[in-house]
Amino acid sequence: MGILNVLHNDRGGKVMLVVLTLAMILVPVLNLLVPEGSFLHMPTYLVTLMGKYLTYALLAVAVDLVWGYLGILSLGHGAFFALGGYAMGMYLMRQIGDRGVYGNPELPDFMVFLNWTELPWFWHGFDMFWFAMLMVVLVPGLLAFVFGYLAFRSRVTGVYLSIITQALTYALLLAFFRNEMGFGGNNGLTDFKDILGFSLQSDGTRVALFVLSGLALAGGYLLCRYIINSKLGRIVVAIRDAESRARFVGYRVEHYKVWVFTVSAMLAGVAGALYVPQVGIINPGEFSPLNSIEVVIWVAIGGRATLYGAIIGAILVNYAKTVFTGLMPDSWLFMLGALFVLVTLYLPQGLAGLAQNLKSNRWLSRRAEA
Amino acid sequence: MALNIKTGFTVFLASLLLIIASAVQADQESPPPAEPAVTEPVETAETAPAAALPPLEQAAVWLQDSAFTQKAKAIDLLASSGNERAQDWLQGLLDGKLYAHKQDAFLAFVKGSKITNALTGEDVADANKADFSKITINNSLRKQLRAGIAKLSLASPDAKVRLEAVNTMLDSIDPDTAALLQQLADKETDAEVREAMQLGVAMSALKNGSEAEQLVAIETVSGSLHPKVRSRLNDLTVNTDPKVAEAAKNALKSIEDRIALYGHAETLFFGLSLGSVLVLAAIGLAITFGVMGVINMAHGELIMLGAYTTWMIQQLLPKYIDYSLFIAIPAAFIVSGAVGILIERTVIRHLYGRPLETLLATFGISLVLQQLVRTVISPQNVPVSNPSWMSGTLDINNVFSLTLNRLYIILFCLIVFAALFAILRKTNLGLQVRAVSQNRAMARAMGVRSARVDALTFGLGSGIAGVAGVALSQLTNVGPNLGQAYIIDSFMVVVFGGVGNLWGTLLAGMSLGVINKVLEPWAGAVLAKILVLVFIILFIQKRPRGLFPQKGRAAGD
Amino acid sequence: MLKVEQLNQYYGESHTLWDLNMRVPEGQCTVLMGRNGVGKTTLLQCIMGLLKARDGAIHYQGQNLLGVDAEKRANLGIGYVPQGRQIFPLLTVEENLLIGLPARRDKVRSIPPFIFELFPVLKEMLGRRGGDLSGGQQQQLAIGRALVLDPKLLILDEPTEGIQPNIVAEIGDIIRKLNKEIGLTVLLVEQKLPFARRVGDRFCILDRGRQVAEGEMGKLDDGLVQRYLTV
Amino acid sequence: MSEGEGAHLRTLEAGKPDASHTAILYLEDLNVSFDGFKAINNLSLYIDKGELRCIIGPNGAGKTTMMDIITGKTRPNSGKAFFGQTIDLLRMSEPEIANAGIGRKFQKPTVFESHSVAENLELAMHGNKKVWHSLWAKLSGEQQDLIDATLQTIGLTDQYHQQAGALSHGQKQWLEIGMLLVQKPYLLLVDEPVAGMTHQEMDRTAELLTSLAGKHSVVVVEHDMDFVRSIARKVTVLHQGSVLAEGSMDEVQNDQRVVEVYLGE
Amino acid sequence: EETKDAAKDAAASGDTIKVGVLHSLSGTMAISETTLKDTMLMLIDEQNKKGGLLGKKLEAVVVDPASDWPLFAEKARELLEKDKVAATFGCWTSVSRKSVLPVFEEDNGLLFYPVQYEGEESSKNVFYTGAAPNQQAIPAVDYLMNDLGVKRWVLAGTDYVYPRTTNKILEAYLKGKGVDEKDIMINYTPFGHSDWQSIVADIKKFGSEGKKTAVVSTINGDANVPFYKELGNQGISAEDIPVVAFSVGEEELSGIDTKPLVGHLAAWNYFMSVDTPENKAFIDQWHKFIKDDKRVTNDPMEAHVIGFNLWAKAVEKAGSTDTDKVAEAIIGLETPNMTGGTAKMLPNHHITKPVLIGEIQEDGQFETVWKTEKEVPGDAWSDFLPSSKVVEADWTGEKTGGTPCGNYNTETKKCSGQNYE
Ligand SMILES: Nc1ncnc2c1ncn2[C@@H]1O[C@H](COP(=O)(O)OP(=O)(O)OP(=O)(O)O)[C@@H](O)[C@H]1O
Ligand SMILES: Nc1ncnc2c1ncn2[C@@H]1O[C@H](COP(=O)(O)OP(=O)(O)OP(=O)(O)O)[C@@H](O)[C@H]1O
Ligand SMILES: [Mg+2]
Ligand SMILES: [Mg+2]
Repeated sequence: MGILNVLHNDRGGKVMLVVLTLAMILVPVLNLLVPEGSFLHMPTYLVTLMGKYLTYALLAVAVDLVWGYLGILSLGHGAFFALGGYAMGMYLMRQIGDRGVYGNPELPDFMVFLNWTELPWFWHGFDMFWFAMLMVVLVPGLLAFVFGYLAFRSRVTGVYLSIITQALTYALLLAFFRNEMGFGGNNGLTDFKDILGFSLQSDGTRVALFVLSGLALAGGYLLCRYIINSKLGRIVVAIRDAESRARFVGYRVEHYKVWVFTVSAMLAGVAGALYVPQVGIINPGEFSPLNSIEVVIWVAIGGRATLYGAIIGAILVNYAKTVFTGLMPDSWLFMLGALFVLVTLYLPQGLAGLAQNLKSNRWLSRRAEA
Repeated sequence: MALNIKTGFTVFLASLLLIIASAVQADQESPPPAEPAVTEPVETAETAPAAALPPLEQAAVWLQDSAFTQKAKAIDLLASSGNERAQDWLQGLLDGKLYAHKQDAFLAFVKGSKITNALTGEDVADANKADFSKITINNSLRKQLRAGIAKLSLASPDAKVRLEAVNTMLDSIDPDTAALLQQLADKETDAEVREAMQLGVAMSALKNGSEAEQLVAIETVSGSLHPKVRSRLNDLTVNTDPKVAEAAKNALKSIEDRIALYGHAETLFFGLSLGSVLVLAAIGLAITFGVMGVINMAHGELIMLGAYTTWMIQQLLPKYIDYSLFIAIPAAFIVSGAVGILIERTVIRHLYGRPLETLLATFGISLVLQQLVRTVISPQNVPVSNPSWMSGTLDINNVFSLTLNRLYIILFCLIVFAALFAILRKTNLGLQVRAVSQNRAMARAMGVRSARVDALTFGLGSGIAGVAGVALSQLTNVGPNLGQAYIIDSFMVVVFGGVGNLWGTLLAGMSLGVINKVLEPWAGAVLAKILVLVFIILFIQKRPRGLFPQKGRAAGD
Repeated sequence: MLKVEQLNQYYGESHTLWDLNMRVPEGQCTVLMGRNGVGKTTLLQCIMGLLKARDGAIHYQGQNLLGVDAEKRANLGIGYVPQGRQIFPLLTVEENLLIGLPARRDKVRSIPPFIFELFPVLKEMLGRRGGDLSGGQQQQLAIGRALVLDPKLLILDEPTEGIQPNIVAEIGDIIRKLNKEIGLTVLLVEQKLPFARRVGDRFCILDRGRQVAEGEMGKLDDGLVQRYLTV
Repeated sequence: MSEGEGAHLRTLEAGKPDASHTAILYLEDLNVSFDGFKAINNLSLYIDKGELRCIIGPNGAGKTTMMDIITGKTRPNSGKAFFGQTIDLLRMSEPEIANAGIGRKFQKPTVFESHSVAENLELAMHGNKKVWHSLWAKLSGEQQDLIDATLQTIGLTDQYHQQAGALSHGQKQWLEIGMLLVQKPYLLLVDEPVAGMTHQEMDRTAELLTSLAGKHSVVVVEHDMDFVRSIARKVTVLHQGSVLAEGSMDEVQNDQRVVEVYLGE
Repeated sequence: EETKDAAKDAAASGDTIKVGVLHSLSGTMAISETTLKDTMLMLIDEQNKKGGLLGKKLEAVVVDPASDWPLFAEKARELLEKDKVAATFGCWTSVSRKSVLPVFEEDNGLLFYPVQYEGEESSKNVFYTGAAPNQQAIPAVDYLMNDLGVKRWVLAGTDYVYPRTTNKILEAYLKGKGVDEKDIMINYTPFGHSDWQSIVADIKKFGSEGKKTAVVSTINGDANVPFYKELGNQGISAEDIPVVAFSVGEEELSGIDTKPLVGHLAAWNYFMSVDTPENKAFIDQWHKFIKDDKRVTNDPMEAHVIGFNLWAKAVEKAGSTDTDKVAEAIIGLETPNMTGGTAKMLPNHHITKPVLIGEIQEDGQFETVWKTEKEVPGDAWSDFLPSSKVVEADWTGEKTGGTPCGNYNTETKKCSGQNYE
């Protein structure tokens, strides 16, 4: 198992991957094979919910890569996620074909009733799956590359960088809200029917999407872990801690930053692409700066610069949200807000730090006994 | 008694005037349908006998009718009655102060708890407001009322009122009124009023005069920026004698050029006022974030608390709306400042040296504060009134006027800025907080009581946020989402200006405001906003540390 | 004046100072010595309250400092010149000097002119940001800043590092002068023997977090030097 | 100290900085001013190949600023700075200059605080510093040996795995010297290497630096006269941004102006 | 499909009938939606006092989708699949409805949507109890044109689908009435736009050219307050340039200082000020339930009342809470509305509504100045858009060639895009 070598020394990662693998095996079984009325049956809505969490987790891993290791607090990663999502959404939209409400084979419904006569140029090609998938990584990647190239070359750092990433996603938010942009405005893209010919409503497709999300997360995790463990990872951390010193030993800091930033944006794009078919809608709201801030918070809650912490954080916070919005619809924000405050105060390393502390304490006490 | 004699006389006068008035109105072209006296001129004759009732009494009857057509008649009657009380009635009607007694059917002015009989002017003893119901009016009646009042006030001794009156009736002047105006103008002592009157005469000439008269009139009006002049001229450019049309076009052109010029001034003003809102919202953050380094996501909610304090003050002192802001400003400062200190002492204190974590905790706090307001007060917006001295405009001329509330806000922004600047420059606090934020350990070793400095400074920044909330409550919604709407912009402004530099914040806010307003007319509001953001992104490439960067060896890294 | 007793300090899990004792008599200059990394700076930071000691005591004028806030210690008349200068980089030279004034007990609220006499370069550069100064200028500023407090006990951590020779000599003279003339007590960390010998009355040697020798400067012989100060 | 520390360092290859006219560093008529303050004032200085040059001068004379110019941190207002005959330093970025073979130790020790001591050396080590390469790079046996040997030299073998951020001041100084060594530069700029070191450590440093000279050019800035004396061949004295005196240690020491502004009686 | 419905029936045959309430209680939309949640709780409470439905008590399942559109879909799925609710009342914005729509169709649930919207939709599983454009926008414009003599038009809206569509429809309608292109000004602003200075100045200029001008506002939510304040500040009164709004109701007004707004107009299907016994009873009930006499009622609340009553009637009629049975039973049912008429569920899943135009009063209430004589039937597919002119919705199948269909093309005779074929 060559690729798993990168998990050497990464217990959190190992545990996480084992759990993930188990889930990818158990969930399909429990959902598809266990009969409905059974106690063990897993309802499809849970499968989809978990699939959604996994895409969030992948996004969080992408953010942790740049924030935890490169020291760039990106307040705009939601933009890359959303762009990946839109690329997928456009594919799904084209798959509707003439099954839209107006029965127009060429144009999506929202274009029909706003009197568009032909498909805008940037929609072409999205009827092909491979092309759309390419765009899922290329569009966020390219944006990140251009944006990063400009910013890192000009040595924009710290809060200045954070704020312009926020400006970026905010600008995209406003742009996508505009109906003239041709992405469906505020309503975004919805009413998807099928993907690669499989109905999005069938349990099988949903389970498959869940498994795919799990695989993407595992893959993304291993990729990031590999990067971190390589010399490049050490350089990146060096840049985080002492950027100008890294320059004086001969590293082209901006190249490293652009590279990692772009990789991270692409991962976010993939996450977005998997997210859209599972939630069934993509709308400019995903570009909202507050969304991006929330992702940062997942990472912080889970534990910055641990990668697996990001996954824990993303799943935990979103699970809490799911539960609390149902259980205590009037006061769940108090719970969430308090959670954020308490974690910051009492778990400076996040939940991953808590796990590590417990472990080392146990280890210490065992040694003391010996 | 005296009252009766007086009423008798008025009855006579009123019937006379009524006949004249209806005759005049019958002449008017294309009468608006809502004015029944005109659509059915015959009715006037029928109602004339009814006018045997004194006009005020008659009007009172009609006004209490639920049909708006009847009310319209009453207004006409009042407007042409010449009764000195009629104007009060019209004004009262317009202001919604005129009530009818539910049983006894007499009219009264209700001003607060004071109720006076409209007819006699005497106080109504032991009256209860609940016994009265307001006389409702609608838009067309309001228009009619204003015209009526204008006519009545042409003879007012106050030049301002006369001017107002002329301006109000400017586009509804018929030849007879024009003649009257001409007469009045000849006697008029106030130059401005005279000019307005002559303009009115000319306007009438433009419409009804011969070609020659029209040409002269065009000359007269070509200096005026009054919008009605433009529309009248516009009418003249088509379907008239080519010479007249040509002259009208030229006059229009020169007017339009001047308007364009004022347009730029207006854009600048709009930009500055938007800028001061941005600055106000951001300036507290310039302290908590810029100087102390706390990424304070709850800043917006501190603004929100300030706005709610304003509301609260107005709820507590409903009679003193005009003074409420003067109480609200210190109150908001104290409320938000206290909450800020509380946040600092309980949470942020533990996070110094971990600036990014402050983002996480304060975000949590902002969620809690929002929901707290939803739970304790209400999820809906709450109404905050504008004091009367803040509404209205400062008219430079007919096309260029500065809205007073914006003017005050610009002024207020500058005052807040200056005060803050002075505090940070002239007191030890400013120096100490900068020392603490640069090297906490060393500052403590130098005897700086860092805990106190932190609490005070955070309190100051938060308090200023509260004060900004007072200002915002005058412009926009006061609701649980208020803070969210401003937090992103605030960070943008602080960073664009250069973190830690108050001047930068001021200049950044103002310039973003102006750029936005310059772009808006040709790009539209949405695109303008996008362009401003793109501009910020590009600008930061040029100046990676904002408008006023921290310079020097140590600023790097 | 200052007495450290059985002091223990930890960085996380690692025990840095071990049962440490040290005496700084009033009106004298005590030189603290030891190789790199033995804990000199750590000890000074404990005295200043910038690090928490786990147990032991630090008596200053009869008062145990351990319970006292760091910011109060300046008030008690302890001035500190840290290793690595630690000036406030974005404050001007003047502001760096002004910071300590409110902590003075004699209510003097302006920078005493003798500081500019000692370090004329500071006067020249009053308006410059501290961080822009050259290394040596910063060191001078750091010493000046501590003197503004009008301290009774002055703690200096390698104060001559990076300072030009003639000023080093001058600093030595100043320390002696303050020491002798106004009875200022000095605790000095210094690596350079000649300088230490010139200004110190007493010495105290640390090794791996423990105090290993203490006494009059005259008693600092080659044996001790060989054992504890060379590699 | 083991003999020939410099053995680890590259010797000059043809095609690299062209020092055929003996000088490897040319600084001509440099001027730098900060907000009107002239920190460097018409400074001209030449360093020969293989030379060990000491630079002294009062605080604020512009020594560090000069190094900032050479390494690309500060851009001069005017003047020329060439590395060898052909390499124009003023047109290059910091990493380009570093990769061309100029290494620097900072006045205030700066190391990568969250990396271990050994990793600090690995990161500083000469070699391909491209992104893609570093993604696949593995530490070769040779490189490992170099790290071990260097740790030995700087006396931090025991701290192999320790986080650099937790080192004491003096230890950081040593680590920075180590980082400079593994970088194998042609020209070493060393700003106050012995600050905070004991006398004996100073001697070690002196030995190290002299052993490097010959194959490499070394520029040392230091205020400790004992140290300067022990290594100095040629000394340059800077004052107010330009050269005040230049010559052997004896000449300089006896120069009245130098005594006045710098050495004192 | 079948199993899911079976499961739902099983749940309904338990002790209670669950009713989902899907309104944002936090985030930007909480301002409007919280009230609707309370309304639903009140209605369910009331129904339970009357003995519930089919002999069972109703149980409200309240969740908070937090103004987050994907969360709406998630919560809808939770309501349908986990809680197995018999019907759901919820959503405010179009995008939230669009987000949950596929979920309701997939799980075959029932959604009652109470807010006026842009039309162009008719789902088997959704019942639209708010106004379609022909029940709000067009009558309002008619009123302005005929009664106020308006000749120039400013169509100002927030840049999203509802205003876009409404304005498209209005533009076509106005042009059809002979209004010149240059007498129509269209302006879009972002959500939450708060600085209206330039736009109001533009409107002022546009309106000063001599012809009577009015603003038709589809400005959404929070942006209204600063808009009206700016109108007041720049001295534009309702007599000069009246503004008729479709999104400003009593609830919004209760958060505004109404003085500068007096005389401006709004078009709705219900006003709190309407004087009918039904309305009085409703207001009293509301005040009692919410324990606050100052709270207002508004149009979407009425829509929920109507929707709930229709649903309750349909359940009784069908004798079951089964989605298909209820959906079939509800068509054609009638219930009194609050303005003295009746609301009838049409085959296109919209209802009949009267259109009222009111002037804003100083107390934050509306004075009705105009009213349609009869109820107007809601039209799902606008007749003023070329693409939807030919589309027809009829869930009885009468007008759609026999098969029930929400978007039947009368030209191609095809029913396209159904997720539940
Ligand atoms: N923040 C820290 N965390 C962990 N260990 C530390 C920390 N700071 C210093 N140490 C360790 O504590 C020991 C003592 O450090 P200290 O700085 O007190 O030494 P020093 O005697 O002042 O040395 P120098 O002469 O080099 O300044 C060193 O071994 C150092 O590695
Ligand atoms: N960014 C800057 N802004 C203003 N002045 C500066 C700046 N950088 C350096 N200086 C000034 O330039 C002069 C030269 O500084 P430099 O650090 O080069 O001195 P140096 O010779 O290295 O001194 P030292 O021996 O004390 O380290 C000093 O007077 C310093 O204050
Ligand atoms: Mg030390
Ligand atoms: Mg220097």
